[in-house]
Amino acid sequence: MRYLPLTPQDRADMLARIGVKSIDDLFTDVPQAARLGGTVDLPNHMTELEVERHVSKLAAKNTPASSVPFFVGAGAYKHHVPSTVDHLIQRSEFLTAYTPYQPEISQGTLQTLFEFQTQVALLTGMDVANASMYDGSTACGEAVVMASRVTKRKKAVLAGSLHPHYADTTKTLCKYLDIDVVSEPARHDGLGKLLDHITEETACVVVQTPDVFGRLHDLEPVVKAAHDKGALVIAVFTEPVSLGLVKSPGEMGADICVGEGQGIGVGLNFGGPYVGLFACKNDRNFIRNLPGRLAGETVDADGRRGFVLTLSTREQHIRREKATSNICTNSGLCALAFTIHMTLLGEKGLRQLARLNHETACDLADRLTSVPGVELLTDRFFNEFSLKLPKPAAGVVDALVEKGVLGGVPASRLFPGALEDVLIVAATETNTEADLTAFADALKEVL
Amino acid sequence: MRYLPLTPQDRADMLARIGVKSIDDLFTDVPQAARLGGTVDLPNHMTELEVERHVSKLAAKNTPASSVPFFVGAGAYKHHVPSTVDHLIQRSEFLTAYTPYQPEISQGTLQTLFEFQTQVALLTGMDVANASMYDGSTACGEAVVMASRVTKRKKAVLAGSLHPHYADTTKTLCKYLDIDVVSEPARHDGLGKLLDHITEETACVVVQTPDVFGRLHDLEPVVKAAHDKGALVIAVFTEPVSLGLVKSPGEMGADICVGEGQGIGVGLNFGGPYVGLFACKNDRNFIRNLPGRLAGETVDADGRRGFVLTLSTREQHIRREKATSNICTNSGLCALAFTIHMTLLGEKGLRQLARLNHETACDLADRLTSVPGVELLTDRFFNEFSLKLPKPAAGVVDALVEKGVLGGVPASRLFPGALEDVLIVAATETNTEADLTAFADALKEVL
Amino acid sequence: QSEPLIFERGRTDNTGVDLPEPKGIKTRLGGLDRTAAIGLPGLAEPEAMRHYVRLSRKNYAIDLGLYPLGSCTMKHNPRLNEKMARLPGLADIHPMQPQQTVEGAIELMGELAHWLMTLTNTPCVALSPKAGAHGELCGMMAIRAALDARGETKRRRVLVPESAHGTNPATAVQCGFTTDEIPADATGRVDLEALKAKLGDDVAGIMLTNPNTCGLFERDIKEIADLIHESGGYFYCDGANFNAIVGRVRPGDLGIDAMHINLHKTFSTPHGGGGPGSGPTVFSEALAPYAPVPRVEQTSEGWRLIEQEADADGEPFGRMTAFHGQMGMFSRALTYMLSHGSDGLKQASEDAVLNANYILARLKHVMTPAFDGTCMHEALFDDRFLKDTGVTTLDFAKAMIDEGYHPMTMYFPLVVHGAMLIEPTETESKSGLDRFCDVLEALAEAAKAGEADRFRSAPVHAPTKRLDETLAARNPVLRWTPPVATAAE
Amino acid sequence: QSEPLIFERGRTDNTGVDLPEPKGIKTRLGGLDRTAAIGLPGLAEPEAMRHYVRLSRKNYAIDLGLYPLGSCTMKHNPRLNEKMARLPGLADIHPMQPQQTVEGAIELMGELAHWLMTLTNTPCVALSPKAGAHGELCGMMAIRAALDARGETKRRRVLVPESAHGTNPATAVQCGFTTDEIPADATGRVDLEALKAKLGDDVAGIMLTNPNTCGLFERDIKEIADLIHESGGYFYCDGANFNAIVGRVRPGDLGIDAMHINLHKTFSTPHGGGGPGSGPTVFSEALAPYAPVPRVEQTSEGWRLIEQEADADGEPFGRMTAFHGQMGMFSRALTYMLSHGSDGLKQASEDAVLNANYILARLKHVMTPAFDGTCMHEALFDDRFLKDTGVTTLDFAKAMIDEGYHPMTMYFPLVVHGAMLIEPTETESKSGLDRFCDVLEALAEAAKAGEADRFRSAPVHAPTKRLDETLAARNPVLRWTPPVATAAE
Repeated sequence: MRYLPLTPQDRADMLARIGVKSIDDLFTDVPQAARLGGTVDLPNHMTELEVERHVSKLAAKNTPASSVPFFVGAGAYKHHVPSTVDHLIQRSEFLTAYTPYQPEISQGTLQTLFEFQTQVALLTGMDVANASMYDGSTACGEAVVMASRVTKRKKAVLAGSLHPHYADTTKTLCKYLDIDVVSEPARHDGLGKLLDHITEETACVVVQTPDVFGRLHDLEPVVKAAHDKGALVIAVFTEPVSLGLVKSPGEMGADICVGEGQGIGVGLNFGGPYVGLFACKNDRNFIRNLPGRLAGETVDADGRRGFVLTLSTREQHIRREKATSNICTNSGLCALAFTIHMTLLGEKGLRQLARLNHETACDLADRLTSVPGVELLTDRFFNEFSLKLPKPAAGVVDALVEKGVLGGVPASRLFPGALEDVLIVAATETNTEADLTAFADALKEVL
Repeated sequence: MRYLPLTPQDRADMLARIGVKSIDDLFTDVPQAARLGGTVDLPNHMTELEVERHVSKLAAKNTPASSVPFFVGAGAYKHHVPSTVDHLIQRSEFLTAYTPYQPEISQGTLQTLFEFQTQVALLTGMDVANASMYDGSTACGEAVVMASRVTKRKKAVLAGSLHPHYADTTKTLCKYLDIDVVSEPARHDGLGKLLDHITEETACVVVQTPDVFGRLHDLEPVVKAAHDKGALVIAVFTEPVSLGLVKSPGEMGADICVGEGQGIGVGLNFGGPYVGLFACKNDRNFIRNLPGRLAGETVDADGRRGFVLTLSTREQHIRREKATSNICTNSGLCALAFTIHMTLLGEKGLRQLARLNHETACDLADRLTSVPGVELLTDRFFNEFSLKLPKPAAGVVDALVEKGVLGGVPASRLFPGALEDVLIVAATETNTEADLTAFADALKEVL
Repeated sequence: QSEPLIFERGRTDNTGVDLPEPKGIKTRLGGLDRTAAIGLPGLAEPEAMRHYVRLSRKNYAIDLGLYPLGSCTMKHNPRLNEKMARLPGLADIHPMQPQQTVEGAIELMGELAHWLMTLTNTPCVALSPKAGAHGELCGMMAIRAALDARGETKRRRVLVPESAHGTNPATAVQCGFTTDEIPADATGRVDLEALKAKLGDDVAGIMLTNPNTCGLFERDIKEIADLIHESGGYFYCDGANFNAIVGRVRPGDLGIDAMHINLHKTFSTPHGGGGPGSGPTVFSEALAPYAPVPRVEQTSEGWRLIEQEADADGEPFGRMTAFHGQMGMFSRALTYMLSHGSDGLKQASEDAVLNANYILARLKHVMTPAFDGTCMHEALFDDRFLKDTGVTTLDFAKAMIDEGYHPMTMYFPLVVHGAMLIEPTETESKSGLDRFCDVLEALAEAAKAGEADRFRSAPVHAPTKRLDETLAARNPVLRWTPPVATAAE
Repeated sequence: QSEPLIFERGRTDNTGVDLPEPKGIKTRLGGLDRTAAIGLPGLAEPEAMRHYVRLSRKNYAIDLGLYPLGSCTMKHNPRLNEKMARLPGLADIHPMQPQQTVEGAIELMGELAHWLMTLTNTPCVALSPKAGAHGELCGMMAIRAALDARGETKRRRVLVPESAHGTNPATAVQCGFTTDEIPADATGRVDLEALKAKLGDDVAGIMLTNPNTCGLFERDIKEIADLIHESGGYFYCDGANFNAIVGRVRPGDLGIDAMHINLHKTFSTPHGGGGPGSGPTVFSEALAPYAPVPRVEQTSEGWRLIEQEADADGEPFGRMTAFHGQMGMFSRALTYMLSHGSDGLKQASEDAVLNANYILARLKHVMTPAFDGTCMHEALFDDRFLKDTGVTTLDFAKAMIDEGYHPMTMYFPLVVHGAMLIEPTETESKSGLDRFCDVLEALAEAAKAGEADRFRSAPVHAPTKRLDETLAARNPVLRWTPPVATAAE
């Protein structure tokens, strides 16, 4: 066994030192009935080469995003990640380190988390951020729980254009905490009567921008309406690159901002691992109620700057049943990838990247809407928009697959039974001129 | 430019500090006629993504060895390299370090080279080894030059089954040094009358085992004949894995042993970079005449063990025109890969790996010789053997390509105009049962 | 060797990427353009590379040495796993691609599910939980959903041993439960009589770690399971320590109803400085109907991914996250499982237990084991051996840093005073353990010899001296802010 | 923190690989079985990983900091290059595969050849040389072959400036030439009058580095080329410093006949602790016929690889190595070229020269520049500023280690006393250069202030103290040998 250093002789010597006869003597506490005679009914060990062949065969059955004209978004985005990012996150010292509970030998992780927190705060226009969550959807749920705790209110209102996975995740998390989560009906054309639902009992309003249909929202009216009733506004995004071009939630007055960081530094990975971003205003009550880890600055015994995990009295390993959340693990390595990519981009690169995404999407929208019968539903968008098709979108997407184009997400896959003729389409800097042409041509053929 | 940290403002500030007006002022020594007006006639810079696409497109036009039943050898061998090897050689500290001329901050490279030298000595059964050469063929040439210097003789005799690229490389290197290199005619059935050519003027005899046709040779008679005339024996190998199963040149009395290390730790890479192994007897005269770098043990100012490059008075940067060779660069990173793979294998793994290779080749030989008209030319071999075919081998190999099998190297590609019906076939641990079947079936079809 | 922050070195007008120039077309942002400066610094690629490489070298890591963190399971992370997870067919696919273009990925999830269910002898697994605590939540929500389905509105009390991980009570509370602590007996296990006394018709269930956080197997586990079931509750098993028994014991045979599995502990996906994790959760027949979506299901045509509650059998309690779970971790964990196989996983558990007992045997004469007898995969000591030395568990741990080792887990579990929990894992060699034990022996002797000052000032050979965590909490500085120019004040 | 050798830790019965069991069939080795023990130790994968990770940390590297080695060109190595070189279609192909299965690889070689020929304005390039010195050999062999073809049996003297790299004379000798040293003039360049005096009908040619190893452009290069050509010799240009002018000056325009290009210097393939390198060599029309095989040739159907001398135009002087050259380096270098492009390569040269001159400007008041005026891509100082301080160039260099920097090149070129040759490259930032200059300034002042002891004992912050190189050479220990058991004696 290539990963097991003990030899048979070692094992014999060690058993002798321990003073037992066989390894079975160390498992005597296991009830007799639960002791397996032989091994579990699964294949025995494989060589490296055999494993590679097995897994590669599974991988070969999938269509990688880079291998085709690719326009799938709806919460995860195909962006180019500089090769430096993957090299760095594979450094042994980052990859195989534990949670930095021993700060003296974890400054690498801690300083990068401090950089991450600052970058997230700047990107979202908020004051502070935590050291990452599992992903955007769980960050959204945790934000609602936090808002409830901060406001001591038990109602939350979700916009109808919030990603339905986010809405569902939030409802699940709130389900047994007696937080009443009301979701507006699915709508691609704005916020509808969302503001009318805000009352003196509302802990928070949750609005996504760009929303799941790609539409951008001005949060200022929402903030005004919510604050008038003492409710908080939670801004959500699933495409962090948008913040290089679009006014940030912080600038529009949001209280908490959560989102998915995948678009910067992290690959598609079939949905995970991703990295949840979580930022809020610099309010003592907010900060004491934040979920997840926080890196903070301090000094060592010689007075030199260093970083530690801090305010851990919020957390489960100290506070147990009184913790702000049960979360223990963060998404450290993805946060590192985000930080490195963001450091490579810098403000200049981020703005340029965002601009390119937007321009590509505008170009694509023009081409697709020139296909007869196709109508643009989203008049303000970043790199994703929705189309009304003359046929059910699910069938169109399948027909496009046959043409070698992965042409977006049918809204009905997210909202079962609704919006059957709506197709959600994303474009990024990775789409070439040829990709756009291929998509428009294929769409024309299949409609 | 992502790799260039200077900003326009930096450049202006720096020019000012230097006291010149423009960058052109720093290039005034260039003759006017050679100053380019604009840029060279080549494309301008590309984004990472564009470069990736361009190079990937070239790569996609080739057939990777792992993607087909693959039996090509003749000096380079397809082996499985553990994933740990590539991870480690990509460590920044190994990958981006320079030659360890400053030993205090190069112990990583120096200690691994010391380990490499010891491993090579053990593997070949010789006393000492250097810190690697460019590849096996240049190591062979340098060995002949060294033998000439050590014996003060000017004639070398090469066996007819020495890899012709090695023979040619050796002849080129000796060409202007007035070393008379005589190569026996190509032969796959043994050493012929090689020993008859050894005289009192012969500096060395060069014999490869396993040879380019896969045949194994007992070097003891060669050693006896050579030593009787005061000549040295240089043993050559191109498949280091063979030494896990076959008696080593050292055990058979060779004076110098050189070979290609590619088969352990280094991939195919279309022929390079590879790593030349160079070992010899522990003779003061030999060691003072070794080409290439040597790592040696010493102590630091506190008396603790450390390693340095040593005996550099042999080398060009000290000795200039009196150097043993003009070599400066070694194949450090490939040597590191070799060392790590060898450390993972250990004697136990190496022997098992060698055994597997041999058994696979024996199995393949039986299957192919059961194809009507096919005859085995090599009665003692390791993982490579030669077949006599009823048709010219070059055409057979092309026909096999059409069947999706890369079925070896036609001898005529190595010995133009000769041995047209001979096919050289290699099998390794990477060949599956299905590969062997596919080859035998395809061969039957194309013959 | 202090490394500045990127904010102190980078500039907003510098960048380490090249991108094509935008064409400058009119935006369609509805006037929501971001006009104000953002303040994000950029570094050219060479500078960024150096910054992060240099920072990395301030970290300890399993690739550098033994990481004896009890309960955390820091074992070797094979690089084959990393290589497989990066195959474009696995890394470069989108969760919302049409399913016909990701059949291999769904098959991989199915294969992982098959291994997990077989290793635990359970009929159902939810793959989507993002980490161990998320898996706990998944398990406890299923219990809550099952109780609700039975109309059991009173059962809200969850029994939790005092040795439990902090996530256990925190999770229970998130499911609307209260927790009730069961004390440990003198052998470090659940006090069975105390447990019996706490049973009743308001009990939702028990959360039990097994092997427990003292590194001991709960001998009475089947009896506990029976008692809980008889009293109408469910048995949640915290699978954090599954690595001690995988391949030798199937938790389903012990009567559990739900258990999460930390893929990063048992199946060696890298910890990455704190995450990402992955916490698939297995269920008994009783709880299987309540498992969340998405689910993978085996059909006659292979594995299928079910995304919507309406398409699932039973009554899923909901959705725990966007998309399908931590695919990157699934690829790594499956690679690890295939590499070890049934025989190798068993051997790994055995070696993990053997290594821990070897440490216990070697150190029991100089340190004080918390309990008598042998242990499972981790050895628990308390601080009695430091009595009157002036050296605390914390000091002792920090002194280990100066000897080149990461400290063990300290002050956990809470059931013993000044706990030191040592988990070597199966990927340590005997000679490596001997060196480690030699060091701990020498430290213990140094403490007893009155060298308290050396311990209190430790570490001195680390990238920093001891850091002031109190200051950090009292005056939280959670982000960099630009220095205020004195002239401007 | 000393790390034992694998021979001291591993065992021959341990291994870090899994392989299927051999079937045990009868061998066909003709009785040449290896029966005696080999003695190669093995380590399980976790132990091997740790051993080499720990060793790596004892190295300095460009990813850790400035590497100011003059003449060595330690610049940033983009990881994109590594990624591209590892594409299976480039890394996993065999040199003897049928050519129809490697057309993309041959095209890549062709594309590289096109870039190299265009950048140098030459009509021919040999790609196969394995490193810079091998490229020199390639160039000088072509010169020798051309002379032989002309029947020039007398031309065996090669002129080499005293500032030349050691490889130059060593190479010349390997081609059967003798060398004749040309002195430098007061400006650090070839003394033109001395050169003229050495010309004659026994001169085979000149080997000239340009920019030269003093970091200066040879102003008279065209005149030198003309003189050599007129006298019947050839002009070999050592291209080690091509990185200073690539994209701005085409050596073909200067009258060269042959020049090798270090792909690892100019086009940033990683140095890897000493290699592998790659030294493609370009030729003028005069020498092109003698270029070695293999060759890539452009045909109407694209690029073609010519392996045999018989298939090549002209009279190849032979073959320099098995197979086709350093493909892995070709992939990386082409990636680098495409990334930079024509504009970026020019900018890189300019920034390299700018950075060197900035260092010269910043340090010329505290250190002693060897020559007046500006420099090209490297700044040369001598040790006059250390006069009477008791500090040698070596001491000064070792003191830099304690400040976190790799030393500059020392005692080379030989034309100045106690030389210190600093090459920052274009991938250093201005702020990084400022920090470096601050440190050198402080060191120079410390030396002048009489702190010689500090210099002589340096380094003290490195993984080892100063190592005894004399001992190593006097009593060479070139391999590990098993300790002799005392009892056995």
